[in-house]
Amino acid sequence: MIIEYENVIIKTVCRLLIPFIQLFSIYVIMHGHYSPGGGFQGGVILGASFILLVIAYGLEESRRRISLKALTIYACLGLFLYSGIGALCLLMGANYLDYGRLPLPISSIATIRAMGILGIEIGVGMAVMAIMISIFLAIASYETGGEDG
Amino acid sequence: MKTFALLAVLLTGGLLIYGVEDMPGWGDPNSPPSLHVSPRYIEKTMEETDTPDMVTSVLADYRGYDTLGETTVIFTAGIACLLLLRRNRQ
Amino acid sequence: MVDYVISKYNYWIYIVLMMIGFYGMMGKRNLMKKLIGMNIFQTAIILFFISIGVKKGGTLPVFMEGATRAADYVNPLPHVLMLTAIVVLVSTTGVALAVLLMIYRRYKTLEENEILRSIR
Amino acid sequence: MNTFQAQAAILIIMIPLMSSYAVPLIGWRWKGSAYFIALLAIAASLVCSLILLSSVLTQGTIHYHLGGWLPPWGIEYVIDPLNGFMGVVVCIISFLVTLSSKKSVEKELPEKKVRFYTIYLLLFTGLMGIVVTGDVFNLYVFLEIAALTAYTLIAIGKEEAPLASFKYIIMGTIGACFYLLGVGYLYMVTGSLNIADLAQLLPPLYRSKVVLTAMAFFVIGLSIKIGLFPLHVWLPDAYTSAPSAVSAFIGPLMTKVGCYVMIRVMFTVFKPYFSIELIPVTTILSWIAAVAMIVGSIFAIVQSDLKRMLSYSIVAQIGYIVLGVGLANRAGLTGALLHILNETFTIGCLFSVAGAIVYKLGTSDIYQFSNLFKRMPLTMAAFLMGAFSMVGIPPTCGFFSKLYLILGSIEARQWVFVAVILISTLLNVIYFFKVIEIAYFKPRQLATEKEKEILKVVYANGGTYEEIVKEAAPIGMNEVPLSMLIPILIMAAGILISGIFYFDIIAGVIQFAIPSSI
Repeated sequence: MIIEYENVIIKTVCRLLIPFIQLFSIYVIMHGHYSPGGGFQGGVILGASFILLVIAYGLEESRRRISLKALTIYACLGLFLYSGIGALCLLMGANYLDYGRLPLPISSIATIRAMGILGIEIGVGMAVMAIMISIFLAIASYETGGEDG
Repeated sequence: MKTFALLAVLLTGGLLIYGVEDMPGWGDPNSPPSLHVSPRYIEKTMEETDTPDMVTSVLADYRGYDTLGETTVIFTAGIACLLLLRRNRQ
Repeated sequence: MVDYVISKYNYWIYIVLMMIGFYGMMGKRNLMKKLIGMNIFQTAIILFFISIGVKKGGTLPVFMEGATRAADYVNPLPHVLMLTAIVVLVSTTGVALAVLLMIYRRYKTLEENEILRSIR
Repeated sequence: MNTFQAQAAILIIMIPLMSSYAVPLIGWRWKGSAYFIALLAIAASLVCSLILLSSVLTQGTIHYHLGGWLPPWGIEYVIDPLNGFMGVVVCIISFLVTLSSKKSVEKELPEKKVRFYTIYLLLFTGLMGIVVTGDVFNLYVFLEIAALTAYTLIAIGKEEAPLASFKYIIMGTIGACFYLLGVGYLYMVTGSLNIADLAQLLPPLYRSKVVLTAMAFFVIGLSIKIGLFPLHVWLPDAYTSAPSAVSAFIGPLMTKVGCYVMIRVMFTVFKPYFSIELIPVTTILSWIAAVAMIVGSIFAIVQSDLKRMLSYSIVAQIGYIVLGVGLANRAGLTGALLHILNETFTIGCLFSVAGAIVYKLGTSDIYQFSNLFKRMPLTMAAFLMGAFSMVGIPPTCGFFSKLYLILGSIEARQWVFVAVILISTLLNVIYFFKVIEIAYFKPRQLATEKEKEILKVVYANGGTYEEIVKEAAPIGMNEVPLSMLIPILIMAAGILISGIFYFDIIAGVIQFAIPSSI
């Protein structure tokens, strides 16, 4: 059980750091084309920022702000984004995940592919973020006999 | 139990060491993995996917289906933890 | 002989790591230690894969102007495979931790022989 | 229609996969929908697999390039008759087991339906993904999906389930990691991950120590996954403590799909002459299998729990399949593939019957089964059919698969294996007869808690002995709900039908599924 620890320094530092961590995670997701990074790494960093929030403010407080059901839905939506892009390729008459045929107003097929990659990276990022938080919350709140909120 | 474990470990280790003899040395630029499939990923990544980071282009495009499987694995783990550890409100 | 050992040093490291992990999984009595052994075991495999992708003189696999030959970059494929394997490792660890929590709640211990004694 | 046929190879995975993402979304509002989504998705997959099998048989091997990339660079789905056959078998059994799972899931896991069916669909996806893929690493990914979901589904079972599941996690991870290590070794010497490409690149390297080590790791890893005899320790615990619906699903399918991977690795990735002549993998495997057949059956005899007995019987049946693979001649492999078909139906049927009995009696202890034939005649008829097939009594499929295995042993001049098959059959008779004897001949005892309750009431009201007997007797016929009974009966009928039409199955499908160079 993670309880709220009354310490101004921890809370203030977390409050200051978390926006930057989240900004960095979005940079990692979006910049995956040009540098090491991508959906997984960015998603994990984004998830870690929320986990930091939970550690600093305690489970009770964060339970009010983060709902497990919403997290599951985020994860499903992220995966739907990924598999939906693949299925869209199917509908356009190409093979599954063949991004080249995506209906985008770009002439170069290679660039369309890059856009397809960006789309699935965002989907992966969403899913990984949500799943990481929900694994953490499920394990951390087990002792208190966690109920679905 | 411990002797059995030690025996299994030593057997596995022996098998692994036996296999090392025919392996390419560390960093060998002429080893088969460097010559067979991967050159296309390196040389064509800009031309075919417009993505300078080859790891991303292989991960999300050339072998994008593996990544879908991998995301599914982590989704499985998430739902599994919720299934095992959460009890729904009665 | 020394040359032979040195030229393949990556394999020796991964073999030792793998044997440590394997022994942890098989020989340790504490379930948590088994899980840690499993992590070491899988990490050894990840290390092995990454080490076979290395090329001497190759740089990291991000395209740069002026370097277009395949020999200029390390092999990206093992990195991709190991990203997948890392995710699998994380997921397996997550599920195993969940299962361990259930075991702990039921038997109040993670020592294998104590659990077996309490079952009988 | 034509485009649909071309895309069937991916739809077979995509429909259950995307449905499994949809289950939590829709189940958020309508909890009851989870079961129907799962059922519909598996039914759609079944349709696709039938279309695939028919088009494979008429037009030859199907190649599907994911992402439009050509094989050694991208991932490829290859469907040949062996795949197509396995796909149809997996789909049919999954469909029937899912159909029958509704009531027992509602009873055993009332509050967890949505997440349960999400994981359940993912397990099905994993199994199908293993079957259709043509890429060794992609196979590993789906192997892990199937394994993770199986760990989870086993852990939600009764008392000792988490412990059994943890044991399975450790063993299963060793198996999967050995497989991954084998993939790595092959990748190191060839640079390829595609099965067809590997098959082309490997022959000049057959003398390489790396390839030999890779083969050893493949075989050991997959042996752990299928629960071959000395490595089976996780299997009985795991399958016994799982919820009934889960053991009926995992029991018949998980190990058989593992056997398929073994066949694929030994005869497609490596050329048969490597596995048979260069290193004696098949010979070693067939001897281990022979031991497994005997030991599994002996362990099954001493069990008093039906599910545990069936689990040990799976260990023995795996022995039959691996023996057929290890004989490595046409008759033996025909026997092995026929046995896979027969075994999925039989084990599926028997585990579903066990689930039905647990549903009604609340226990799977064999000694509480007295008079079961009177109380649940149709269920027990299905059980009898399964037992017949397991023993190998003529009209059932089990007879013919054993016949082919014996023919294969004779062809390989291995008389010991003929004797082993016969002895193991005798042992099968013993443990199934024990159940039938108790359920049919043993006079009824006050078995269930419910009956004891009734009796207590009667006794407390000062009832006589006759009244007590009269009150206890009424549970004359007390069948399980139709949604459970019908799939069980279909599976029982499937055992019989596949036995009667065994020759058509062999002539129509299985003979094409055997690698041509054997």
